[in-house]
Amino acid sequence: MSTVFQFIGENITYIYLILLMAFVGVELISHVPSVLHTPLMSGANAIHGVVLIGAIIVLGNAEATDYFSLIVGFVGVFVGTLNVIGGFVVTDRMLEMFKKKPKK
Amino acid sequence: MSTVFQFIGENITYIYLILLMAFVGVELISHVPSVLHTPLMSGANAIHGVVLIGAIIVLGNAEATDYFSLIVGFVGVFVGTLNVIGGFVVTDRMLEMFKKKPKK
Amino acid sequence: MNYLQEIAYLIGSVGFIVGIKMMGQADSARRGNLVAAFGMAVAVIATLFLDKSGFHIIGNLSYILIAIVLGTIVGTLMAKRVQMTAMPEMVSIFNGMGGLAAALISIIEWTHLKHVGEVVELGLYVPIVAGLIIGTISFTGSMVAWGKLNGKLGDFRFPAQQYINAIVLVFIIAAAYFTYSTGMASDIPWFYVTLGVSLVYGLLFVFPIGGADMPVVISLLNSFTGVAAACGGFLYDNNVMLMGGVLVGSAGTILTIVMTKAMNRSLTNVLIGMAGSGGSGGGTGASGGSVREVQATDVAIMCKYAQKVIIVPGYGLAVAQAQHVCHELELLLEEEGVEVKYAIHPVAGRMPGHMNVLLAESNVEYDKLIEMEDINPEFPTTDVVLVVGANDVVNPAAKNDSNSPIYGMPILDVDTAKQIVVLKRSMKSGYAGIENALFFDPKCGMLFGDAKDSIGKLVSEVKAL
Amino acid sequence: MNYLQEIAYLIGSVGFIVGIKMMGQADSARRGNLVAAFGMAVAVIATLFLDKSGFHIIGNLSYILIAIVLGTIVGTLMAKRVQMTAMPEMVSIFNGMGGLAAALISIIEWTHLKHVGEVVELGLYVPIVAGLIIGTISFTGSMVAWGKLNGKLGDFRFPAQQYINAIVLVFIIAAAYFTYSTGMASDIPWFYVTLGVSLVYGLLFVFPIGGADMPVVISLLNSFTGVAAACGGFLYDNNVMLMGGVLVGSAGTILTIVMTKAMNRSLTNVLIGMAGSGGSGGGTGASGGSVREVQATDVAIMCKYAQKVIIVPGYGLAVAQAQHVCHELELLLEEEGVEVKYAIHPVAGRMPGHMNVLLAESNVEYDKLIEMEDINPEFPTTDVVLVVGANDVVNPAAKNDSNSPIYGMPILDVDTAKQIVVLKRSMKSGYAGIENALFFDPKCGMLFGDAKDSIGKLVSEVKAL
Ligand SMILES: NC(=O)c1ccc[n+]([C@@H]2O[C@H](COP(=O)([O-])OP(=O)(O)OC[C@H]3O[C@@H](n4cnc5c(N)ncnc54)[C@H](OP(=O)(O)O)[C@@H]3O)[C@@H](O)[C@H]2O)c1
Ligand SMILES: NC(=O)c1ccc[n+]([C@@H]2O[C@H](COP(=O)([O-])OP(=O)(O)OC[C@H]3O[C@@H](n4cnc5c(N)ncnc54)[C@H](OP(=O)(O)O)[C@@H]3O)[C@@H](O)[C@H]2O)c1
Repeated sequence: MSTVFQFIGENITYIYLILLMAFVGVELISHVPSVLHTPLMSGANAIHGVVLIGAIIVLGNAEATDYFSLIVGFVGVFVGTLNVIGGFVVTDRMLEMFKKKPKK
Repeated sequence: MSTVFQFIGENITYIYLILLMAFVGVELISHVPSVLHTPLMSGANAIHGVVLIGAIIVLGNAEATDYFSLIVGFVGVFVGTLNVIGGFVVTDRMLEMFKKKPKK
Repeated sequence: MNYLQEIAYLIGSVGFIVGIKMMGQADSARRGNLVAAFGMAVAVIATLFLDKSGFHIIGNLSYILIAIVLGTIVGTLMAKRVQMTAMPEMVSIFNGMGGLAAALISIIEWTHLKHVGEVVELGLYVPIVAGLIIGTISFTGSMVAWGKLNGKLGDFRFPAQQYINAIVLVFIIAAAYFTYSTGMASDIPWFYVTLGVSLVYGLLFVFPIGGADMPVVISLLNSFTGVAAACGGFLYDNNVMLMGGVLVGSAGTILTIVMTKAMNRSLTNVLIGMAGSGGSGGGTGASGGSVREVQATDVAIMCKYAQKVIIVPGYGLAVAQAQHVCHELELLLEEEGVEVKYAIHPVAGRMPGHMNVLLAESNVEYDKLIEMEDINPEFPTTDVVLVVGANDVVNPAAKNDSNSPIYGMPILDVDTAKQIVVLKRSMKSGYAGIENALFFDPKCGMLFGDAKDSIGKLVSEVKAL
Repeated sequence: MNYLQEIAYLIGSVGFIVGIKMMGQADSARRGNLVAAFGMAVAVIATLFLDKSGFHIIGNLSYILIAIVLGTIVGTLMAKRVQMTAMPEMVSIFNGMGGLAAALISIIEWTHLKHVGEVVELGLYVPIVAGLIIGTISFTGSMVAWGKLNGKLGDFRFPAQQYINAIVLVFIIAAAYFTYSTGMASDIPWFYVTLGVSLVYGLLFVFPIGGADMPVVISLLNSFTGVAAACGGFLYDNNVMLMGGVLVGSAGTILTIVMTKAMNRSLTNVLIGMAGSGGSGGGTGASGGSVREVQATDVAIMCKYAQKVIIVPGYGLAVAQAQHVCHELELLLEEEGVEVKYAIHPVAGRMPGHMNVLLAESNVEYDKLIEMEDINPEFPTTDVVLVVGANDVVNPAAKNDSNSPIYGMPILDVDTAKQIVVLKRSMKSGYAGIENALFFDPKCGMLFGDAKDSIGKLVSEVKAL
């Protein structure tokens, strides 16, 4: 029990950040009209592409001779970019269709 | 400019916490039906009574001979408690009236 | 056993968030208040009996407990005794107390700094002085709001008030800056100058604002006090103060904006004191058409033989304290087989939810209070609408007349009903100070007199029939 | 010049929040997506050219840039080329890529740890292994979802699947624990066992779920990938990864729940694969009453001389790709002076917003797409309702029959209209696999045939009249 307390205490700021962010996420979504569910899903999908940054860090730190890390990292950055770019572009295309047409 | 950056950088966690909490506050309130505005105002009023904790800390740290701090701190704790207790009780009374009456 | 205090503060913070969230929905609101109170209790206990290194009883515990007990007794008594209609005043007082507490903390911390010497650390100074200024403004501002709400203080406007207020505000900031730059060395006690001018600013800030706008002002001062509490959180590196303060600061600000929006006003508009005349002053309306006066007997007959009656309560119902007799009428008509509902406009009365609070006090069932959007489609199938002391919220000018100050405000569409009866004392206008074309509608009859008297007559007439 | 990276990450995080918020409202949604993309760009650039101490170009920049450029080209092409109706598949692929990236990061970090020796620090190990497991499940799960959506993979159920899945999950956690407790010393490469079993679990998890429920599953896997990204944020103490990941994790979870609710299902219900038959399978309905078949000519006359026509699009419209000809019919009728609107049920079709996306593709004006709550009161004043390939969303059993699986789902009240015409190919049931009493309503005529053909006929008939 006390190790759990200690863990919580040591990471208290992380816990605040995570809790608050989770609240923000929940509140932001709860009132969204269902028409926008699919674009939102797609937009959120693009945002978790932020994992790309982790891949960049990994590839950036790989030794010049560490081929395993270089190759896997390269793939990581590539697929991460796919997620980010593809995600935002697809979302944009979906949302483009919701725009109001100018009245004739 | 760079001192501003430094200030932001040093307090980055605070800034995250404040920003996120501000978002939470805004999102929580934006969709509230207007009937509940007054009780909510009253409830929020009770919550900022958390300043009581500051008053307790001040009074708790006052030297036994430091009459100024003792007296002012005592008043601080007293009015802080007024805010907290009065706030919650008044809110409860308001909300009591919204409860659904059992059907006859 | 470390970190217990941090965990308690975390629980407190989450309690505040969850509490506010639950308070935003009618069915969980009351429990939400309890959740927030629970969070507060945990935080206070953790402050008394824990510190960063584990269990530790705080100094001067006996004094602290005495102050808390006294505060609890006085606070409970005040809160329990207050009349329903005086609730906003009560909130205003409690809000002022919170601001005062924040200011007192800053004062003590400042005097402690005196021992430190001439140079004050910026990271320490900013929260101290911000807490002082904001807390003080909230304190005196709330006191003025309280005075206005209970009628002790009138409106007080002076020429160029906005500019004077702006100058005073600049002066406060300058004094705060001098306090910092001169430290303790200066001959002038800049810190206390800052305090004094802030006290005055709180008065100047609220004085010009119309009494009827006080709910908005209280909500704004509420968020001020939240920010002051957050300053304390910075100062003591105390997460629960920080979180609670910021939450109230942001929630209060948004609430203020939402409230002004519901009244079709802007916040600046309220703050520079451009309110309506407040209360039932204003011009005596006598526009082109003619008005049809009706008698209680006729209205009683109309209601008794109607299928569906909708009551539109307004500020006049509150003034006349007619909620109980109104409920009596409702029960009586229901016994006769008439369907009776209340149409609740979001800003009817003088505070948000005013009508709900009032009618709930007289035991009207919650299900019978129908919000504007839901009741508007029902008016066409309604036989009689009784408009009891309401005026602006049924004024068709909001729809038809783009020059009207209330143009664009959503209203209750009573003019689609088959018959309308308006209960008020005269042809005087309401809060917005404008005429109401509804009263000249051929379908509309006026039953003049105090709302309580008029409804009382209706009750006896219906009984007599 | 310190702290620039932290500030950039802060901007990135705020961009994500504001972006998601704006995406929640129709009029700002597209700009919201750009705001989020801007936040991402700032964060990526800050990672490439800054570090905690200031300007600093990251190692292997050329490789990184090549990978990014390649990813950008491929991603853009895929996203631009995909058909509107295949969008959910696309989202599924991209989601899988994110999961894969998270898993790859964990794999590399683990191999780096090898040099450290036998004992792994818990604070390092937990995010690595959690990122591995969650990322992997999200990867293979998304691939299965993609296969199901484009019809390459069918449903695949096996006995006691829930229990087997639960056992596999327990095994993953055990393997992860062994990885930790035995460190690098064990003969069995537990880490890679964890990886392998997680890959399998992703398959098992999604295989049994009905194809029509894939949107829900993708949304859930989406939130998984968010959590995996957050693990990376922990690992590198990187705020923008943490914030972005947690945001998507929580927003995605709620979105999933909201989506299932709109379909009147529970999440567990979806996950254990109790979906309807998916597609237009199901029983052939032939309940008591008799069905009235109508011809295109009759319907064309009805429509042409109507004052108001409401079109109710459903899954069949999407299957038949009848959106363009439908828009043509709409324009034609409008020219004749008929008022035409579309009634959009929230879960018509097979993904949320399916009908909006489809009709917008064929340039129907956004103002003409009316949501359920707003259009329901309009049906009583409507002369003709054309139900095009919709079934469950107009099934009165949702209101009348408490034994029906869709009981309680809000539906479009088409039966209050004066005339109803249903365009579908047969009497077969829809997604929920149940009969529809509406078809036996005397006011309702059936126009059998593929929706595209039928509407095409209507267009030529109206023109010919
Ligand atoms: N709810 C809020 O939060 C809030 C806050 C601030 C301002 N406001 C504003 O207040 C207004 C509220 O509209 P409302 O329709 O409720 O009220 P109103 O427009 O202010 O009209 C109230 C009417 O009640 C009548 N009245 C006063 N005392 C009465 C008595 N004893 N018996 C019978 N009638 C009496 C007055 O006419 P007689 O003098 O002829 O009797 C007056 O015309 C709106 O303009 C709103 O924007 C609302
Ligand atoms: N929107 C979502 O997010 C989502 C996700 C998963 C599940 N669902 C579920 O999907 C259902 C949606 O309801 P719905 O009314 O849109 O669809 P539905 O109830 O599935 O009915 C679709 C109807 O379209 C007809 N159809 C199929 N192909 C056609 C064609 N080429 N031309 C003409 N008609 C054709 C079918 O009848 P015939 O075979 O006789 O032609 C079928 O009865 C709901 O039960 C909902 O819960 C929705």
